[in-house]
Amino acid sequence: MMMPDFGTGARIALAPLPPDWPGGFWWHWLFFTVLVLAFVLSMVMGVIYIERRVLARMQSRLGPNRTGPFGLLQAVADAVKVLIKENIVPAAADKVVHWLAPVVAFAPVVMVFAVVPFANGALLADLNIGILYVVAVSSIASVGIFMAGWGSSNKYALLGGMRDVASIVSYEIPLVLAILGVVLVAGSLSLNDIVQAQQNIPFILVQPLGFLLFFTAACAEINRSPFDLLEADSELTAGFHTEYSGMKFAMFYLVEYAEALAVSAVVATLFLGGWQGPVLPPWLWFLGKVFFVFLVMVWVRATMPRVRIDQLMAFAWKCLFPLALLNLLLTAAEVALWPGAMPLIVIPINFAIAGLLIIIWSKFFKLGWGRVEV
Amino acid sequence: MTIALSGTELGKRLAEKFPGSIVESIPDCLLVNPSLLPEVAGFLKDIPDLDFNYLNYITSVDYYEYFEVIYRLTSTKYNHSIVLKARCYDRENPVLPSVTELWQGANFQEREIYDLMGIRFEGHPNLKRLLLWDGFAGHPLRKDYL
Amino acid sequence: MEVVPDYIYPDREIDRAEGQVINDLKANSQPVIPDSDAWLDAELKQNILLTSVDTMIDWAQRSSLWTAICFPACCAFEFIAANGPRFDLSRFGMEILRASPRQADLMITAGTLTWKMAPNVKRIYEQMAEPKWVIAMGACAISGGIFASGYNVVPGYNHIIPVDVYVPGCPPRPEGLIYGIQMLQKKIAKKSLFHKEKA
Amino acid sequence: MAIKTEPFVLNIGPVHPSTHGVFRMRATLDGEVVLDIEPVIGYLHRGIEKLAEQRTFTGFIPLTDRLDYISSMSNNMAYCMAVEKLAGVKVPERAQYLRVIIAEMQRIANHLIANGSFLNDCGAYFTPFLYMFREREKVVDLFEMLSGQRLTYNFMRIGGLSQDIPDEFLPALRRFLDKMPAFIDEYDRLLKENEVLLARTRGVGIITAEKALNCSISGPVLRSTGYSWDLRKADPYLLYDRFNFDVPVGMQGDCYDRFRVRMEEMRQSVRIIEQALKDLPLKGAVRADVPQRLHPPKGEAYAHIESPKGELGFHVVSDNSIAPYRVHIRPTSLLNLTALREMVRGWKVADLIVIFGSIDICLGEVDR
Repeated sequence: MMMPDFGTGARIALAPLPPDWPGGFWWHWLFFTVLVLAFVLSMVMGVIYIERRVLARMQSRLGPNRTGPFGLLQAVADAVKVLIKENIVPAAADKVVHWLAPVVAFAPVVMVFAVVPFANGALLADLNIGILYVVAVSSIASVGIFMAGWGSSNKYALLGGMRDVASIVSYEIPLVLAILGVVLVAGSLSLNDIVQAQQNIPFILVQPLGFLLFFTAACAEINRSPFDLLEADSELTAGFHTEYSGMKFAMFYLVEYAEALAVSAVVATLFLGGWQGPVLPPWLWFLGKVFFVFLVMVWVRATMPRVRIDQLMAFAWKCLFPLALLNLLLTAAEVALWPGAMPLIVIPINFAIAGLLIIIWSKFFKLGWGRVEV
Repeated sequence: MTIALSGTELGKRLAEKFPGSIVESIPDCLLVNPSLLPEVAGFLKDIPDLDFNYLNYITSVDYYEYFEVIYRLTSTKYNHSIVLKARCYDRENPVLPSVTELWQGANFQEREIYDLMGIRFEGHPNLKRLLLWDGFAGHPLRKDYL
Repeated sequence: MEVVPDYIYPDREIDRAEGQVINDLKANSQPVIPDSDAWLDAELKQNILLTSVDTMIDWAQRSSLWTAICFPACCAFEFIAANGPRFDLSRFGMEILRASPRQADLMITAGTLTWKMAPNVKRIYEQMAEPKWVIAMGACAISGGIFASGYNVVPGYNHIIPVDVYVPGCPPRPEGLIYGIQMLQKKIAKKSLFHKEKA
Repeated sequence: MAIKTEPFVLNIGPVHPSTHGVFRMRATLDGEVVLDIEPVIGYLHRGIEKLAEQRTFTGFIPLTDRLDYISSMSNNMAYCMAVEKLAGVKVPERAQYLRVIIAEMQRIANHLIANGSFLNDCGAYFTPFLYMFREREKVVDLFEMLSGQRLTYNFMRIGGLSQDIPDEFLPALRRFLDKMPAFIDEYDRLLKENEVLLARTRGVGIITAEKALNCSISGPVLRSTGYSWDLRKADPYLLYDRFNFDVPVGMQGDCYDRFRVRMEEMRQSVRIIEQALKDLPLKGAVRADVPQRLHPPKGEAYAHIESPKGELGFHVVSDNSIAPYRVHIRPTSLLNLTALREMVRGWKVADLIVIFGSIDICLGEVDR
């Protein structure tokens, strides 16, 4: 495996094969594509099980434990049942859009995993613009969600779709700005390089504010609680997938958790050091970090009330966006000050500045009231 | 303790103010002439030493010969209450004036009485059936229903 | 007091149309919908391949009964109690309440059904995707209960929709509901995908 | 620059996760903004007032359970008090103490559900709801000890209670009371100062005291406006004038105040029960001698109590037969909904749900 070369950027989009991997180029592709797909699907079932068990424990109940040992087969049963359920297309729906929406939503989420490194170099495509690819591809899912909301010809679904578009347009900006901080420190857009740059210090220490911004914005992008407005079940019954049943609903259900998994993986890669770690094998470190991030999401979901749509927008533009800009400015200054390696002193400095900014913003910025005169 | 004002005393005062408004005044309640009900109720609400600002409830009873509509008013300032009653003798098309202008709390209750007892309230902003649906035959709380 | 303007849309036509729907349904649903469980007694003769597919599918369906939200009245609180920390339906994988009937498998009809509500319940039932089951929970859902003589009460959900399992009680205790759910699971286990139910 | 938009009608309910039953709103929306709503009710109208005329005075008590099924005991009690007033029955003192204890326990149980489902409407995914349900189960256990039922207790009788309390009841209640304040603190810690909750509920759905009084609103919704009107103080029934307790009031009548008022009322209820337990006579009848076939003299009576949701009253008319001539129920929940239309205009759809949830209605009582 070649060592990262910061900044020279002379590599082609598809990185050369590692020597120890089997087969020719295309065989390699086929094999690992199938592997990644299988991994994503089985992991999604795993995280659904984990979420239901953990959520239930947090709500002082037990969670699924009757289906299979410890309820491990619960997700399997759910999947089989949902897949053979009747598939209803409303008469008034836009048939093509209605059919296409789950596929459009599902495909990009799986594609994100192509560039996530599971161990050193163990990734489907070591793109030198990996993180840009993640940002670009993951946003396509919301096109599918909007298609679902529009194509169902249901008012609840339409409201859900509108909310999704509004949130994705707003939260993309702080998300990318937060990523840029990491990219500046690492000096590369490739995810594998970014992980390797965290050899000594995970970036969560160097970029505490960036981590918080990225995590919040990513939660909003994938519509995890407290930003789960587009399928807010106490307001919009089931939001954009109100009219979906059977297999197509299963795909949306899958998308929801696959997105959560993808964000967990990206957070683990960008901020927690990816596969880096002592003693244990790298892939285990990676999975452990992914699950840890996912558990934090579940924890947030179990406690937080939901924000309102105008508060969601205000939060993105008035709070996250300026903070992300300041974070980027600060990081750029630090990188310019200490080209090469940063001294450890930046860690306390960054933490102090992050805390200060958050305190300032919490004083000046309040989520508004939002009544309109009618 | 909420004091129940004596109907006889208040009736005297109201009869002076609005001649012919009080049909009968007994200690428990005031029987008001339906045509002057809004004036009497408005007086009770607005006059400072009575100040009946709270309408507890409105209900109606079917006595075969007449419908009796009962209004219980309370003043949360002086903590006293009074019961007004109005009767309509027309069984086919009973009509009473609405008090929704004075107390918005009467809105749903008058609709409910219209729905279940069939008494129309003149001046109600949105008089339609509340609990049953449009097209339901009859008014169930009348004694001759079923 | 400020005067609230009239409603923006012409609601009286909507009201009349809705009332007409209720009256029609009331006129048409006097007979009880028969229980379609006669096939349960029939001996199932399939080859081994089909029965193992059946076993798999029946297992999946009975292990993941997602409930549609249709809780008109009092029994709803016993259902929530059954979902709550003590009785904990989540053990059976039933903690997912689907607000959209399209994604639900099981309708637990908790509470009195009135004629005004009946078209909505029928519609929810029709919106649910096959296969679907109904548990009539409580005396009111079975026969109208103590309100059976009321002028606006449907004497039992089986006038409107077919019911699979009846759970008596007013309201049934959560244990009773869980027992009813287990009866339903047994019923699903007997079902065969390739055995057409004779109507 | 204003974009030209067209309002559309969204039908929320009658089957919707957060309409607490079968409430239905025809909402006219402009995008997310609520221009207007029209409450459509009657989906649970079982004709209880008509059924009362077919039953004896005692035989109507089970039906009152199904009115506000979250606080059945309060309904029982209000109806029995109205008939007692009509028939001139004097309730023994021990029964009155027990009624106070039971009514306050019922208040705790009701507010637990009200606040839990309110937080659920705010979008906290079931957690606070289930936490509060855990404690409600304990109240329900105590009631089960008394009446053998979990939801529809049918425990009160005209002239007292149906039977004396079992011996285990008082120690069990004691244990519950010892733990309850800590649990209320736990709920406070859970979400009281959560920034998202504050942003969602503070200043949302404000109603002024004048407006609330004009709309016949009562209970925690009225008190949240800062207006102290509690029938336990204003028109003391049973033995409430013997106990020390405060009436918690809100600041400005928004959703957050309603939430806080209910929380504080639970604390006050614990206080009342503790005082009542201290003074409870250990021996004595729990039921006055009331004939089986009661026929009260001709006349009418109205008795009201401060039920957990507000002023709950029964207007009973007797014609000296064994069945009531007419029973009217003053529906707290229905009257509290009167101002809903004004409260939600101009807010977003999400606020509509929150405001509606903060009023805490029970459809059994709205529709009867």
